[in-house]
Amino acid sequence: MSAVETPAPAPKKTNRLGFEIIQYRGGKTTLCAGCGHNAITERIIEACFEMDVQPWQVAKMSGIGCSSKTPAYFLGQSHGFNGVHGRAAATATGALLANKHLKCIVVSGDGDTASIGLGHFMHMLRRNPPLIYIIENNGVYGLTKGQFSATADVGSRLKSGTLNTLPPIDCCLIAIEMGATLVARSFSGDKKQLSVILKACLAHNGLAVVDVISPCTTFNDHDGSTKSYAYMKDHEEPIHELGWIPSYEDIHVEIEEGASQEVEMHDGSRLLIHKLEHDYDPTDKVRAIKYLHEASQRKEVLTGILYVDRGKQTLIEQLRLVGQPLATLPERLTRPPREALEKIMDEYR
Amino acid sequence: MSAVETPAPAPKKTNRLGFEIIQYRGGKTTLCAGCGHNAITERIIEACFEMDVQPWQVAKMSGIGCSSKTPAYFLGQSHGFNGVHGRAAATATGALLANKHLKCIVVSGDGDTASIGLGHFMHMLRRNPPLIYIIENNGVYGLTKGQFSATADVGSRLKSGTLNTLPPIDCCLIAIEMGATLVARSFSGDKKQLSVILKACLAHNGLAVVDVISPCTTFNDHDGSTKSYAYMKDHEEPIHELGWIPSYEDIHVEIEEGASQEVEMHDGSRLLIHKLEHDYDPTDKVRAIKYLHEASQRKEVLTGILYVDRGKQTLIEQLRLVGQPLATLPERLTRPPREALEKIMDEYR
Amino acid sequence: MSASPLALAGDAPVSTQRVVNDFSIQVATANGSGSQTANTVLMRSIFQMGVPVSGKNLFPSNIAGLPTWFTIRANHKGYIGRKKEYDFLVAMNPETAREDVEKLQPGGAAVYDEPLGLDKLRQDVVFYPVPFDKLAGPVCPEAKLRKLVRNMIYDGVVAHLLGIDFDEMRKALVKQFGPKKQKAAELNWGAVLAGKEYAEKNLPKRDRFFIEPMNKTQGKIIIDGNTAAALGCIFAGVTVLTWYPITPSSSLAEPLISYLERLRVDKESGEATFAVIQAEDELAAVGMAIGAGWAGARAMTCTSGPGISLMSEFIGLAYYAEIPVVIIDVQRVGPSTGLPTRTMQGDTLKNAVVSHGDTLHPILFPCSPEECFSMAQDAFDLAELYQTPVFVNTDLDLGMNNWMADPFTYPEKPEVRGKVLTAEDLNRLGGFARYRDVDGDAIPYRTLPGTNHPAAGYFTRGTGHTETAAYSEREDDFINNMDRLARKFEGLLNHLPPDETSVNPRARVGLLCCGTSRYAMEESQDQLAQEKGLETSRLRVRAFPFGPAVEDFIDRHDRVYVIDQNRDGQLLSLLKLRLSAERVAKLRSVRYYGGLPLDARTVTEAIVAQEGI
Amino acid sequence: MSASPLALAGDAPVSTQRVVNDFSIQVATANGSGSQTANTVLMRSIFQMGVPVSGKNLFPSNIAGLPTWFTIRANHKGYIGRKKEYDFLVAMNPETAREDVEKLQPGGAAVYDEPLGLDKLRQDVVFYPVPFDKLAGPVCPEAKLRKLVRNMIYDGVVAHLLGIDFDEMRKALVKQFGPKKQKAAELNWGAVLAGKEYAEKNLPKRDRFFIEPMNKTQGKIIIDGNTAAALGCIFAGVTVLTWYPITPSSSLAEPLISYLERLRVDKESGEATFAVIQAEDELAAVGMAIGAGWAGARAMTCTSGPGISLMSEFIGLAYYAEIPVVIIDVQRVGPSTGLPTRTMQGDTLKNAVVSHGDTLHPILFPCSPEECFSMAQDAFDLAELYQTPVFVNTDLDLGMNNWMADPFTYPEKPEVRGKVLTAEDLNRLGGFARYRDVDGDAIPYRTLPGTNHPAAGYFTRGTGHTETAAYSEREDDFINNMDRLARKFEGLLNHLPPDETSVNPRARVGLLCCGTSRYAMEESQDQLAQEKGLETSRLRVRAFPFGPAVEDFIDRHDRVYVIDQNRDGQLLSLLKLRLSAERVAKLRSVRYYGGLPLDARTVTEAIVAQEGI
Ligand SMILES: Cc1ncc(C[n+]2csc(CCOP(=O)(O)OP(=O)(O)O)c2C)c(N)n1
Ligand SMILES: Cc1ncc(C[n+]2csc(CCOP(=O)(O)OP(=O)(O)O)c2C)c(N)n1
Ligand code: SF4
Ligand code: SF4
Ligand SMILES: [Mg+2]
Ligand SMILES: [Mg+2]
Repeated sequence: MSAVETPAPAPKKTNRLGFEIIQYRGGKTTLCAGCGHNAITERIIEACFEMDVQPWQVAKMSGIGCSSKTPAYFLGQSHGFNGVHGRAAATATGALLANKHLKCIVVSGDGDTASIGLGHFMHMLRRNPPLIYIIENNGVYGLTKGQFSATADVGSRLKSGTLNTLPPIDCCLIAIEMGATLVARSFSGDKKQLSVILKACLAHNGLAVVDVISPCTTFNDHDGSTKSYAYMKDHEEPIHELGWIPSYEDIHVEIEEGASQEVEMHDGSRLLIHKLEHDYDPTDKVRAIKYLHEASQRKEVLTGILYVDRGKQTLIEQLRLVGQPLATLPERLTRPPREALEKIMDEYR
Repeated sequence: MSAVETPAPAPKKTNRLGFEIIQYRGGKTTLCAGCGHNAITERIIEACFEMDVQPWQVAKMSGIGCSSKTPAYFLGQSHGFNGVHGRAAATATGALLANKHLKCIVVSGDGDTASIGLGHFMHMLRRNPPLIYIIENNGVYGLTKGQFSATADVGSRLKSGTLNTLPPIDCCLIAIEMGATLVARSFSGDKKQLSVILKACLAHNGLAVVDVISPCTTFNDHDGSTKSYAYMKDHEEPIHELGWIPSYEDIHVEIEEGASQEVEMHDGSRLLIHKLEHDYDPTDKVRAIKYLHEASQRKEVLTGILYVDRGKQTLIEQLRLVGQPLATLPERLTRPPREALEKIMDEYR
Repeated sequence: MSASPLALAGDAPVSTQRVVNDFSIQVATANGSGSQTANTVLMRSIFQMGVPVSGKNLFPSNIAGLPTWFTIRANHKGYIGRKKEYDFLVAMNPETAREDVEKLQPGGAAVYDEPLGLDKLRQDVVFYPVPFDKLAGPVCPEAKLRKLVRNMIYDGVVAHLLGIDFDEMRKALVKQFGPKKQKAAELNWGAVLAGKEYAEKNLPKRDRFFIEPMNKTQGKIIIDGNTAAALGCIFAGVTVLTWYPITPSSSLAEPLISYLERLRVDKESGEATFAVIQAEDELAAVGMAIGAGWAGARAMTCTSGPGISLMSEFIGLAYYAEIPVVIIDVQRVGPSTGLPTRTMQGDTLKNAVVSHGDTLHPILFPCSPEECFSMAQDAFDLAELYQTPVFVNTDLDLGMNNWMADPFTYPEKPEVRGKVLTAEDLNRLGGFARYRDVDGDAIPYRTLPGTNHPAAGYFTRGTGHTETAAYSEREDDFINNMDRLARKFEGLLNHLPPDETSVNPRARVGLLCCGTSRYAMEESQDQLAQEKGLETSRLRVRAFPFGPAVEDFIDRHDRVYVIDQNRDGQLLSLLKLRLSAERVAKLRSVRYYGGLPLDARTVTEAIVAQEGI
Repeated sequence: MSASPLALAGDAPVSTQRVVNDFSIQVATANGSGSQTANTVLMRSIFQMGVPVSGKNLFPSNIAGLPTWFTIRANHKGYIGRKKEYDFLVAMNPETAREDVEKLQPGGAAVYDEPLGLDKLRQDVVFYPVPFDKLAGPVCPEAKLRKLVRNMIYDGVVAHLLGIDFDEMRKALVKQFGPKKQKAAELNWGAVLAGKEYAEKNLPKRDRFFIEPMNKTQGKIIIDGNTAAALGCIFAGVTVLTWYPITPSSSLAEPLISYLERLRVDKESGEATFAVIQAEDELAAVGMAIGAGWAGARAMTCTSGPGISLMSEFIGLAYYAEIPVVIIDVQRVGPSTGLPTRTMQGDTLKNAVVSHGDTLHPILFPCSPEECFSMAQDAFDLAELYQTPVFVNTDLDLGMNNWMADPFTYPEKPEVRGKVLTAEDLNRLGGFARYRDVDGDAIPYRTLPGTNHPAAGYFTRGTGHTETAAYSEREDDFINNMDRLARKFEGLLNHLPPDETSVNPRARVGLLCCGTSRYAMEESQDQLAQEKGLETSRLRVRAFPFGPAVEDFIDRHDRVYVIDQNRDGQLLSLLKLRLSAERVAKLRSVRYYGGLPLDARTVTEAIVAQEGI
């Protein structure tokens, strides 16, 4: 028996907060039928439900695009902020500064993140804010009708026949290099893998970046596309099979020597990794980078948890913020006393 | 005898265009005494002189910063464009579109390129415009009085004692990954190496990125800085010694098996590489990336020509531009004939 | 339901008179259902019958599945502005059907998808149920295409009911599909015929609306403003386009690229006389265009409000360093992302002053495809002549809707390339000073990088500079240069397209607008005259800074209503900044900012209220 | 050269009267030579003698080596605006020495570095040569420091010549170096004494200028506007600062960070009650501040013109989505990079309307350190009360120069946190509608993310929305919301700091300005009265939108001169946009845009010319 098959959880109606899954749903989607983004929305809903996420603690942040609309379609009870194109990294970081207890979920598109937002994305990576950053990657600008984005592969073609000649930006590679502490790639069609990955992100204390290949059925699901359902069926290469044991379940799992690995997450949950690519080690940065490069030269789309670093300080830790959210600190903590001003005035006299 | 010692060129007063070196000088510098940027300016002047660059074909482009001021201090006869902060990649690309024959030299700072301009820098890399992009890297914002830039190393300190906790952006690493076709790092204090590198850039047809560690004597040359003269003396690790044979010199050089290499540049000049790091191969992208990562973990600053790719299409080639600069095409080539309009009108009737 | 329109019941008595060539058809579908083709064919058929027509597509900011409306207005008098009311409904979208029927004018008619069962909703309307799915099956064996073909069926039904000529409809359809898609065209034509046959057999005419042939569209074309602007750029000799996708300006860039590829690539060598870059964002887009303009290209970008905001810093550089660049702003509803698929003139004031510090930019305001075509050319000429960014403020209504237009006339004047000194000029002159006012028009001379002359080089900067382009922080240098820039701006008045005026010597009241407000303004003039006996004059400004016609116009009238498609009266604001207080005192404001194309009734009502008539 | 001032020769006869406490000292050095300390000590010494004083630092946009001037104006009447003329020169910079001497007022005096040999340049000026290098050697054995210490020598010389109290100078010096650098202070004091001794022995007093003790500065402080604003933010309870370096606003962020670290870190736990991020650019800086404001922080950014341009898109989002954020704009000379180390009010109009579409933003205009302190607090209160971006438009003159000020008063009112609903409120109310005008003041209620209540959540967007924050493209939703935003803006009038007015009942002429133009305006009033007998009133607007005082002021006068430190009359423009044409008709324009702090003479001359007096 494979080590990653966790005991199938009994189908439950409510989670440990007593919420039904419906409380994790949002408005009705206005995306196209078959859009990969909708599937990701479903996985987010499930993961939050199963991980007992308190909806009122969640801040959903996004930029502009079909993908960036999706926060309206999940966690309807949470606060959401659909800002401007390419700048969700900034608004999300800001929100966390104001309230470090927020569970911040950013949803962005490949155009949003890798084209207009690339600079902000990269600088966010350096800071390691504790949030989840999901890129719904379809290789095109869906909402503006299908122009190539910066993740489009060399040689891929638009429906109109237009050829992309520019090398793609690999958001995972960049994320690993620049300092994200959990980096994963998945495919909107891979329910099981994406679910575990999202759970791992929810359990992680640090910046978790997930690049999800998410076909755009309307503009980029044809032959010649490298972000189509068909292409992904042929080219997806999971580096491991993943299993998940929630923190509150006290289950012992047999780990098959060499091929398997158990990673304890910040919240005490355990991620079970059954290696398919035997020399892939998600804790070795340089090797992971090399591996990704080589795979992309082979035109393989590696999926799975590509990199984890559980030791690095988060932005919040670096800033040494007080326990209470800055947003609601009482005036007595934010306004220095009268004497402080008098002392300063004396210094300028 | 080392293979890289090229025959010392006879001291010449004029180059093959008949120009004296003074014709490659510019205005008097207004930078601080000892600023690394001034040394780079000198090297640019020499390289252009020695490579017989026609000053009137040069466009000097820059952003904003002490570094970005330097185009005023070299090639006084050339056109220069000191634009806005962080956006020289855009203005330079635009200038090349208008006139593909321009020899475009961009001078930027680390703040300009790696902080505010990072997105543009990276997207320029993908396009491979044939231009030279020099980053005068001092780890700080010189012109705004010494705040950390995004290339500052973790653990480096400002004079005031402030510690940098964010990981640095390695512009060379990014350049190699994103598609630049000649990537080099040097040190403003390393006259000989920087000279050869700049010559190689001038001979290269494609995007050449040079990251030059260039100490800021006023704000970042103290103990605790990793961009100081002293630090560079201790931590610079040239990967090879470089020699240069101009295209018009017909010299045969003994190449020492294994350790040396001769690379023919686009203009027919030859770059002589004597390897110091024996397993470094500047034509192997993935290995180069791995090597850079490992070196930086060892706190070594690798210098030399880190990567070359002479095969890739330039932006100009991708666009299949006509021979004559777009800027000066006659109207008969830019305005379609009367019949063309009539035909189109018929289609809308 | 009663069998004859005469028997219609309802609150208000409804006229049963025949209505010919003067009504609006509203087609309600869902986005992404492919109704665009059916609607265009319907509109074109009417147009080909010689009846003035306009079409407005009201679509949501998503890709598929949300409600979409297309309104075709046929009007024998030639009014082509939006009309609020519609008379003839095609109700295909279950989501909005009820509301769509409720908004129908009394005495109107509705073709609807039979399963929706709408006929009980109103008594004062004629209903025509059509079983679209049943009809579509036999016409289109391929289930995947049926959703699209369904729409063609309503074309057949409506054409039959309104008396539209089926020969014209066939022509329109064949044209729409183009020579390469004749098979698809035949499939669709089958659907039209299926609709026609169904209507012939099952839907006796009971409404009042008829299309009858006229000859008011002869020689005209139908085109959208964005394509027209794209063609303008082509014939202006654009050489560099750098852009970033954004609705509603992508549909300007995209046809422009197609035409460039069609007309400006050497058939043999495959070499292009242009460069296009889809940039990573708007900062890069305008930055590249500015770099290209600096180096001598006819360079442009196109965008919409959010893009302009991002371009602000760079635009200030181009103003101050005097670099030509054309910026076409296809305006949509702001602030922020606003209503990205709705129309507004929200950047009228904004673009004139965009960027920090003292900056002022010329703007052209096209109102029609013809002007999109001609003003795109003017913009390039002005940008190079004045070495400055030039805005073309069009809008979503103009850019993305189909408009009747006269065929565009080939440019008679050569491209204006401005004061560029060549190596020969420099030989003759010995040298030049980049920012010197040599000719007294405040426009300096420039050289292009790459000019083969030792005196050609100069240093461009966004910082203070002398006449010879040297760095300077001196007070006098700064002031002198800024004063020259101000004079240069005033000089534009000599070269901007003149305003369009129609003065009624008896009128005490004037109407003033820019761009697409024109259509509502003109129709409102007739409404005011006919309904209230109020005679009016009109002026449409075609450019900022405003020409002398504006002052003259104000002087000739007691009150002038300034019509703005924005909340803050931005055209009025610009007038306030430029005109004497005496003239400003005569100005009144009419504003609409709901995101739909402006309609005459809104203007009329605002004026009637303010006039107290 | 003659030995006595009485024997001065020159074109114009020069008064030889004693000039006490009413003259300007100009110190000309090179950037990076460390003269800042010497100049501050000199200025402070005069201040400590009770004489009103102001200091203006004119520095280039580089780090070291270029000419720099520091002007100290001592004025017994309390005028602290810039004066164009200077009377007493300290010429240390060979590069500018000649020009510096030429600009000296007739009858002036010049201390100069002996090797420059300036004494032959003019006859109508007293020269005092000082061999600085020779004097510096013995004082400062360490050659590296000599360049800095040299400057202290002129303090000694000047103090001796002008009669400045050396006890005060010593106090000023000790203060300047602070308790941690007493060794450096002693070294420098040695230099002062060396200068003093040299002057005593070699430089008999021959000029007319004297500083004598007064009591006009008692209790006052000297501080720069940026530090004052930083302190304002501190006492406003700022919790999030996100910024990007730019002159002249970095020197606001930097002391703010120091004070945060000093006052807002728990001594034991090391925990901070604030977060500071140096962002990668201005887009991120304002974006983070907006994210933080949305989530409930007192969030701010500070920048200058180019930064505002880059923030444009985000500012529109904050306006439309109603998110509090404070933006302090320390204005410098634009357009573009302009003169980055010079002052201007170049964003007065710009900031009010920045971003595409219909946006309008409140602005506060501080004129003094006291107002920098108080208005920074007002800004946070207003931003949270009105849920909107609030600008504080200060400028380089105010921000980076040292000003006399009254000690700041501790805020008496609690922080205004606006309409934020807590979980308890929601329990009571059952729910809320994010964009509903519940109280009739057009200000809606909000909740903060993380509020522990199932009804707290809502969705913020830059797109069209209903009262309940649902997505909407409906015309009526859009218009209603925009109308409410317009009403909300007008509501600001109830909470903005009132304008400062001084009406002279006999005056027919009024002067109107904002910010730092105040000093020149007030001094000009006296000049107009004394020189031309023109009595005037004045009004200084303290905020946009303008309060009712402006209209009242205009109504009380025949003509009102609007003083602008920019080319395009941006304050005047804002007035034109807001006022009736009748009132606008009374407005005249006085503009200066050379980058130096505005001086009274410039204002006076402009008014005299327009008045024809
Ligand atoms: C400043 C700005 N520029 C351009 C746009 C237009 N725009 C809207 S969505 C989008 C691209 C979205 O692409 P992506 O992020 O990949 O999302 P997708 O729709 O593919 O999910 C663009 C360019 C905008 N809204 N704002
Ligand atoms: C939009 C904008 N923001 C900020 C600035 C202020 N600024 C001028 S130079 C500079 C940093 C320069 O740093 P770097 O590029 O490293 O150049 P260096 O001076 O160190 O050579 C900054 C932030 C500016 N000019 N424009
Ligand atoms: S256009 Fe593409 S990305 Fe957008 S909703 Fe449709 S399928 Fe999804
Ligand atoms: S501040 Fe630093 S970077 Fe700038 S000129 Fe001086 S030494 Fe060079
Ligand atoms: Mg996408
Ligand atoms: Mg730097």
